[in-house]
Amino acid sequence: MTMPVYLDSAATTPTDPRVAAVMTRILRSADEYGNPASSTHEYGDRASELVDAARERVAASVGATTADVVWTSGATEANNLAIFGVTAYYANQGRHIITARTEHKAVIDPCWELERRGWRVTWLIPGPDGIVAADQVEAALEDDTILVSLMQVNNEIGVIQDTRAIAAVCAQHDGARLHVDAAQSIGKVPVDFGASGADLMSLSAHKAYGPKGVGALLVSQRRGVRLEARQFGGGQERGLRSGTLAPHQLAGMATAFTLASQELPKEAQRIGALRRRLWDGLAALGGVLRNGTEQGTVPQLLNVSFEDVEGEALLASVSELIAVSSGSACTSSSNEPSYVLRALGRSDRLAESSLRFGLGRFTHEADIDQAITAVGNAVKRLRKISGQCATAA
Amino acid sequence: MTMPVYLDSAATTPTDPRVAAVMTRILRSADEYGNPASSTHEYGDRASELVDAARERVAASVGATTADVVWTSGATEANNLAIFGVTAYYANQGRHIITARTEHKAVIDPCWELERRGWRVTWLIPGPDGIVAADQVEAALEDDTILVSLMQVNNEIGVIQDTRAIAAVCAQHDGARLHVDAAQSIGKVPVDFGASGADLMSLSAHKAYGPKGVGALLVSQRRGVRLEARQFGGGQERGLRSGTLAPHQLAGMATAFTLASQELPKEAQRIGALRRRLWDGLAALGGVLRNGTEQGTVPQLLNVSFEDVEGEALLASVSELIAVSSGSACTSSSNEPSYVLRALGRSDRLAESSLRFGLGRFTHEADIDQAITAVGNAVKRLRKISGQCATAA
Amino acid sequence: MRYSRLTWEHFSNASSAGVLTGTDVARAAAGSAADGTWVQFDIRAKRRGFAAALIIEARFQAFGCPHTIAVADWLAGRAAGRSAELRLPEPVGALQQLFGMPVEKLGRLFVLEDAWVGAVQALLKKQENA
Amino acid sequence: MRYSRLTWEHFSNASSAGVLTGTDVARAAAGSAADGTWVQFDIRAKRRGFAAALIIEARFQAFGCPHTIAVADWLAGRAAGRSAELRLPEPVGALQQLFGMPVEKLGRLFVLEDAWVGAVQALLKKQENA
Ligand SMILES: Cc1ncc(COP(=O)(O)O)c(C=O)c1O
Ligand SMILES: Cc1ncc(COP(=O)(O)O)c(C=O)c1O
Repeated sequence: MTMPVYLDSAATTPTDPRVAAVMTRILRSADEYGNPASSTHEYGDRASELVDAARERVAASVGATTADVVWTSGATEANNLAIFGVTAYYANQGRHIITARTEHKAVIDPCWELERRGWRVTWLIPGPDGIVAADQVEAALEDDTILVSLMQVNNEIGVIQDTRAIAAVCAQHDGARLHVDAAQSIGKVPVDFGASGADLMSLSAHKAYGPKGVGALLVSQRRGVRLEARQFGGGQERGLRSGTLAPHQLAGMATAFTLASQELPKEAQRIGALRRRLWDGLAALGGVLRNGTEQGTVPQLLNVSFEDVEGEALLASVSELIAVSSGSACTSSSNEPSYVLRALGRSDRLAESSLRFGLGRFTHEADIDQAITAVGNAVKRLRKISGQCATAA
Repeated sequence: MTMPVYLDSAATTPTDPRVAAVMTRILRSADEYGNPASSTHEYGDRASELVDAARERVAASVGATTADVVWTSGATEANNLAIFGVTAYYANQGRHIITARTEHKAVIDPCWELERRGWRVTWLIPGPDGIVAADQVEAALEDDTILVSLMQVNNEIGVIQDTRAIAAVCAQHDGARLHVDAAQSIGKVPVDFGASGADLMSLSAHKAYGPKGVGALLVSQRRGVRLEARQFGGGQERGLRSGTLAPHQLAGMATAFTLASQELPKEAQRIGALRRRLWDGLAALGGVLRNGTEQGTVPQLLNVSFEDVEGEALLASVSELIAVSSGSACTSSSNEPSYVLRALGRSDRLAESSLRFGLGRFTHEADIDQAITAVGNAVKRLRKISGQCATAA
Repeated sequence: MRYSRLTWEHFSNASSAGVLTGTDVARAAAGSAADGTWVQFDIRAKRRGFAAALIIEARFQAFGCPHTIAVADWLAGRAAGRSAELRLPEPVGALQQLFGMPVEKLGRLFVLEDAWVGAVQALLKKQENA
Repeated sequence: MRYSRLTWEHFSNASSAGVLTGTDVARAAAGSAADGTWVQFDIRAKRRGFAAALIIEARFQAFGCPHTIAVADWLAGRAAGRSAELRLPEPVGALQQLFGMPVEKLGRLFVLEDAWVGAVQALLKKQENA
């Protein structure tokens, strides 16, 4: 069977061959396989050097210092560590946090859990463009707000939040720390943790052509952010996150992040052109609505709702030719309509009849044309099967 | 520089080339790089099949069912999930747990944290052979004991606990669940989770020639064990542990575990002979004490205290020829004498003057001979430097 | 989501999709697109003396998931030559099994049933009045 | 743990390890093996008129970490030709720097100092009594 064209880069990306090469080298190495915590011999030292080098490269690629980096198993863990770690540490200063309805599940679910434990959570609803305005955050801040958690790039529609403006608002409020989920940012928007004014930032390797199962939480040392550890043991990561570190994974992440920041400007252009081509092709079908604007979103994502087409039938019709998602990958195994699109004001029906196209480093013009053809044929056929009446009914 | 002979297999093991090959194949694959949670396309399906296959192989190799397996980032996370997850779930049934002073930090530290939060912890002290007797557990059980956490194979001296006898004692006590840290067991002792009577079991790949950064917690479905999740998000692992799964890591772990259980009988013999050779060579030096008995320990570990030799000087003297550890890898970066050896009744001085030799799949006779020579020379030289007086003083 | 071969064949071909025209055609629909499932059947039949009507051809239109479209196509495609009865040719449970539909989707089969039975009803009424 | 080149050289060669014998040898030790650090110095010197004694040779024995052994070896090896003074040739802080010792190990230098100063003291006493 020929595989469909991969257009789901927001769910995950293939490991870049240059990343895989670095990882393979370490996995096969005769002298770098030590435990980075083994300080009594050369194998441990070399493993630990790999970890240090990865820390430096990741820090450099996102404008952080090496001391800011706490390695994790991915952005899910990073988000959980940020949210539970900060709220536990500052619990005596307040029990109110602010987030948005359009966050990733890995932020929403920890916040729900905090609500269950008696915390107050303000759930901001972004405007129809997906933007959470700094004003909204300002209005939501209360005396006992200790954490604001907002993502930089949304994983469903690609909208870019003005996290600096939000950081400026938080800075006016004594004690409201800002956590930014930047899992979808790397390689798509420039990331400068130091300049961003954020206190904490979550990263994941596999959204940026790195390996799955590794990420980091940046914890600003300069801003003096503290948090309670959640995983105890060997005392790795200055006690903030115990557990044996995996040099092959960290080196893979570092290589991926370095490549991503190097290639960002060129890729933004190239992929931007591909996205315009895709949108033009789809818009020609009529009855299509774009979720997210051209300007305010990352070029890698295009989210479109199709009128008069049932969502599952649409997805099934295109699935042999293109691999796309109808929601966040993490939620697409459930059949609920996307809560993000609903939060943006789309009806359940339209939310369900949406496709998320994730373009990436390995997407080329022919792939886009295949997508346009596949979706065009499917939409026309399904509209024919449903006739006029569907709309009327 | 030639690398020293690696004799620290209890800290970590090199990735077996067969494991690395499987991982490399997946990392370079053109169609298996999807997110296992992406249910809308073939890439996701294939990734998810890799996860399922790994789950089956890991389960089969440790006598568990696939439904028992909860993937984690390693045994540290598995231990934390077991201890915090179970105590949170059953908190209303009791706030007492039992563990031992000779556990790994990844059990001790979570238990300390629970003590800090007001739980009562009974810290059992094993006999001089390192064994925690089932009687001791029985005597420590209280009405409100909800968890007993004891390791199977100790990471410093290799002593094997009779976890079945302990499980039998727990079974008499309504509500005391048994968690077994089996991070050091794989490939060293047969592991049969189903038959063991344990409720939960922690596993790690990198102690068994698999990759670092991946492991699992087994949660017995048959025994109806419940626990609260600690990491929230996409709802992976039936909600018990959210976060994108890493097929290359899981497949690596599965391959490693399959190989380990296949090769166990043959390896136990081969490595047992190497360990006898090593012990005979070292014993000939005089003034050496074995920590752990020949019979009750895994053949992969030999822990020896050297009289009249300062520990750091000994380690430094041998470090160019052999890579060994003077304590658990996770704690060897601190210079405290091993708490395990102290718990077994060794003086601080002797605990500090101990070396842990970790033998493994890639250890051969010549390596053992090099170790005997290196240690012999070092001990003799250091004893000469310290003269007679050291002993007298 | 993976589909059974039968589902996939009927969904991807949907050769009985469409409408029938003429005064002898009976039509009924059920469900609504807003609720996610809408199905319409057109049936043409000939009278067989005093016995039940004999279906000559049937067509469907549907807004719905692949299972809905597949079952509608299957029903319409197999209708010719059967007598028009006020029930589905197979009970809902059997259809669910046949197409390997997840239980959560059972409701969609009831929409299909309503549309089908409605169309037969309309047909019989039409023939009564004729 | 990584050691500086100076530390490593003196630790691995330890060419001044050993004891001296004879009635003109002064000896003192400090610390204890049980506490982790024990050092002993043997010093032989010749009298220089009324001036301070001039060290001819020195040896050490030590139970201790590589830094301890290295510093002891350095002190003993450089002693010949120096006048016997009741202090280390370099202050403790300077030695710590010179050998790149972690601060936690400062205590070991005090043991070394005690042993060294004790040996010189014994030497001077011996010469007084002679
Ligand atoms: C915005 C966002 N946050 C967090 C995550 C979770 O990250 P990970 O897959 O590394 O656990 C994802 C991806 O699934 C994401 O898109
Ligand atoms: C007995 C034991 N438990 C737990 C761990 C921690 O496992 P991991 O390295 O997978 O975090 C180790 C190893 O460091 C161990 O030896």
